[in-house]
Amino acid sequence: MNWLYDFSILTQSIHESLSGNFESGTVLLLEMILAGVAFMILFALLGLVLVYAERKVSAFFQQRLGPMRVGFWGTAQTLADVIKLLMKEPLMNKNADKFLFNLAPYIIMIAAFMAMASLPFAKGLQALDFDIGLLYISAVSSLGVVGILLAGWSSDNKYSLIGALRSGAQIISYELSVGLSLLTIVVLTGSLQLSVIVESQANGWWIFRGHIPAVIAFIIFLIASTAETNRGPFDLAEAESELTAGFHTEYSGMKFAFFFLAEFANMFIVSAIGATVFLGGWMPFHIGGWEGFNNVMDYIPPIVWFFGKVGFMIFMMMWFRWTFPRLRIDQLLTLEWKYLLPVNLMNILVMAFLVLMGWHF
Amino acid sequence: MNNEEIKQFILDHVAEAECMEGSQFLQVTIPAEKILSLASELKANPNTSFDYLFCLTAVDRPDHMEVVYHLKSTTHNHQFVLKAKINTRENPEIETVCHIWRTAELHEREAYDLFGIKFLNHPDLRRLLLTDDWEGWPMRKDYDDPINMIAY
Amino acid sequence: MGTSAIIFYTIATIMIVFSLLAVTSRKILRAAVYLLFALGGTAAVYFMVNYFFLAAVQLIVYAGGIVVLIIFSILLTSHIEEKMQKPDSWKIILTSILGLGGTTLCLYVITNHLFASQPSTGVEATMTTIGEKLLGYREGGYVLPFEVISILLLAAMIGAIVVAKRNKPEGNG
Amino acid sequence: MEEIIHDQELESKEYFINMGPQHPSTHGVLRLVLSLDGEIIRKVEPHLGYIHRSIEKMCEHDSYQQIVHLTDRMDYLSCHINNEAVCLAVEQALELEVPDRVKVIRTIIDELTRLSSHQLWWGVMGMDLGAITSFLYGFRDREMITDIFEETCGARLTMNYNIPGGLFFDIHPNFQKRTKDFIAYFKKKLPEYDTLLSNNVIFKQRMDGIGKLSKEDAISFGVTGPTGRASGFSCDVRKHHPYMAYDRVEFKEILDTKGDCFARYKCRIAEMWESMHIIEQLIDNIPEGDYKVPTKAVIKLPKGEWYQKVETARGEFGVYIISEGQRSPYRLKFRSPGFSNLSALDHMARGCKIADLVAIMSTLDLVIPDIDR
Repeated sequence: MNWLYDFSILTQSIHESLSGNFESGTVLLLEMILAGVAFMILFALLGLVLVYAERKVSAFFQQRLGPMRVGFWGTAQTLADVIKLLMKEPLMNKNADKFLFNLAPYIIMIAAFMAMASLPFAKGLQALDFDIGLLYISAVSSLGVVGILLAGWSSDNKYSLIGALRSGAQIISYELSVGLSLLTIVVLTGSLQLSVIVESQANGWWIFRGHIPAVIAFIIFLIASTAETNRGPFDLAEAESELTAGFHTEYSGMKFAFFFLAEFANMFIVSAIGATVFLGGWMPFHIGGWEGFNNVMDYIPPIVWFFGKVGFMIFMMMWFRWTFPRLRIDQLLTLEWKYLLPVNLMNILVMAFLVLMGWHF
Repeated sequence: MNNEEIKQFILDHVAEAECMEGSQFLQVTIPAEKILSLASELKANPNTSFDYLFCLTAVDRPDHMEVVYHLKSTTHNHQFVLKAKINTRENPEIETVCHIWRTAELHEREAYDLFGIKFLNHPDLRRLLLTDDWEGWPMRKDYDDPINMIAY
Repeated sequence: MGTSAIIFYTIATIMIVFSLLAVTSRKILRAAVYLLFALGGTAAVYFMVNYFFLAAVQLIVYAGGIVVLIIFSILLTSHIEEKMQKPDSWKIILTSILGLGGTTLCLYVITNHLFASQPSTGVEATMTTIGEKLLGYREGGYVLPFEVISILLLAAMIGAIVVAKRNKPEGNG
Repeated sequence: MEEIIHDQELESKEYFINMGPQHPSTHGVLRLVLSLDGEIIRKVEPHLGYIHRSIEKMCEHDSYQQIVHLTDRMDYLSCHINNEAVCLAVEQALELEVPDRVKVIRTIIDELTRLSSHQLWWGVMGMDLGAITSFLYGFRDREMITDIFEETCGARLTMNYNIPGGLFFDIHPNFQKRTKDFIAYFKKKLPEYDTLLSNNVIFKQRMDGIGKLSKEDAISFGVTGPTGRASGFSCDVRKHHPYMAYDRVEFKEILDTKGDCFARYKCRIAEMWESMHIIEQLIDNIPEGDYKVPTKAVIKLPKGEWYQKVETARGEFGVYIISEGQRSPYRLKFRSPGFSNLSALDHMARGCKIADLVAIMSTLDLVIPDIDR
């Protein structure tokens, strides 16, 4: 069971057994395929689990039970829905731009897929460990908006178009805040490499060690990343009471499911980034001096820690969604440009000052 | 003002008004041509100031068409019923009051839609409830639609 | 041919095809999307040669920034049924001659240049070195051009705001 | 450069959007044609009649007892109050004095109806603004009232409990107890509504100063009910022309002067407290006696005309009956509150954004069958 605590043992043994049988180029290709399949499985599992979780969470917020009929406590409900969506007729407007209409969901999916590649899930379990990991993730996640814009425009529906324009303005604005709040922690770590960021938190998570600026950055990150994933209360791009369903009004069947899936995948990705940067990634929770307590914490495998933290972040985002009313577009932009961004810039300065003086823990 | 005073006020302006003490309200019937001048006077005069038109409807009488205005003053708290009598039943026309009481705009469109009363100078007189290509004025007593109407 | 060569040629083909499509497509939004793929291909090549920073910047600036801006402006101005006019034939001929000329020139230079494998300079393009170069004010630092560019961008932004504010609608807009 | 811009007609144009007939926030089949400049609304034009059922024409062939049953298909959320309007008009024409017991029961059920309507409005309003959870909270509490109705009136939505001359049957023995239970329960739950929406920063920003309607405009447009009262138009029929037991209970007419969405919202919340207050005063004092006075099987009203107004959850509902002495009215007009309230929508929404229009519509609390009739 050692591999559960250090996945490099597992990955190394796979690499060695492959290297023994094939030449290096083929090994690379096979490993890429292996990683791709693994991510696809993760993607599908995330869809299944998160859709179910969202339904249950919303149900409990609303004092009801949620899906209960299909499977034990409704656990197979998502699966049933997938089958339903698969059997639905794919519809399209007469004037829709067919090529772009079909392309848009894939662009969103691919963007989510690419971002997932560099997430550190556990010790030694990371497909791509760039030294610019954070930059890479924010670069890739900025591609998703193209899919939304295309979907809105190519549907030939005015509601979709308004939704697409809204979401374009929203995502471009809030990307700044996400980036800056992450930078605040990068000032502390001195590296953009995700594995290094995680390792640097072995003695304590940055949200605890970074004083108040880190907490402010975390709150800003939570708000901005919720906005970036187009989730309530920032779901103006969908805004079902105003724009029926916004940019994906015209989508049905599996293409609609792709949008749906990408939303959950994006939620997972931003939560994972947040967990990695602020909450120590797969690092267990330690309290200085409490040896026994720390040993118990170490006994919990890193991957459980990681998914636990991500789950916590996702739960927070669901909590937002099922509690708050939606903002209006001008309020949304005001929030970003007049409040979050100036606060964020100041916060970075304060943090830089803290680091220069060596006042952080 | 009590009913008597309202009656007097209207008779001062429209000599040919017929007044009748109904079971509830004072009912005043005037010729359709007089409606605009009387209505603006009723609204503008500080003694009457009928600023609240709470109901506007039309009635199809055997020989004439009637537009009924239920008026109330929110300051003086008096109310009465004003009826404008349009003698040309087949092709009724009357001045609009929707610049005096803005609620009249939709109510007049409804009356036009169902009774075919043309409200002159109405900003947007179109069918409201029925489709644009509907033939006839269904709330008139002589309207007949053998296909859609259920005979009793 | 090794695996990396296969990957490179695949990416190269994708880039060439989408570049051609981007200039020949008559639907303006499609052209923008083809451009996105071409730029994405460039980023992929950078990734292949381990220029991660450059690749990420390529994605952020070009794919995430410029293409999104282009698409955004198309969304605001054109309608879904619009097609661009077919250019005059002399324009097509002229541009293809120019394009082919450029390609031959590039190919000529590339094939005739002797790419001597240079010894490693010992400087690895890590984040730290890039950052220190970019913000360094001593010898070999680029802080001056960096700041000049930022002032240029600021000027452009103010200009954009001025242009946008020209017709301020009355009321609570 | 200028020429190019003019050649290509890059200047912004107004464009049109069909909101409805099928749209999540029109609450029915209302169709609004919006002229938009970007997201800003330049004009709202309602297109009605998608569920027009010509109820007024049908009434000209129906007996008065039958007409009562048509009215709760109009504003189905204040069905009991609509029924009552017709019954009151008929009773007034026949000069029928209903027993005290009927008066009190009718008043209690009126207020329960108003409560349930406002609860539904509150839930739907939250949903329109994107807070879906409030929808289920509103329905959870409304369920208790519909249960009371089901037990006493036999139906949950279109109750038909009123008949000319009284009530269909006496109240269920559990009625008093369950109503009291409900009041006790809802007094605890209503503050929850404030916690969830009223005190929320986003919600306040979405509502404050949006869709303003001045008092003069409210009167001119005939905007009544909580919507009109939020603009300062004192139009509560229960106060001005008391019917049934309203003259013997003590309650406040909720008035506000701001006339924006938040004022309308607060008015309705305050009305819920008042409704509970009214019920509390009456529920223990239901007098003994008959639950109806006998009427003839075929009611023929004398020649004449009657106008009866009542206060529904949406505003002033009027029944205008012209009788020629027949078994059915010569002409019957329903003055529905939603119809007049809708006429002010264009005035209120101009210059707002689409999201504001949704907020305005939900604070107007439109019920489409009430408008189309």
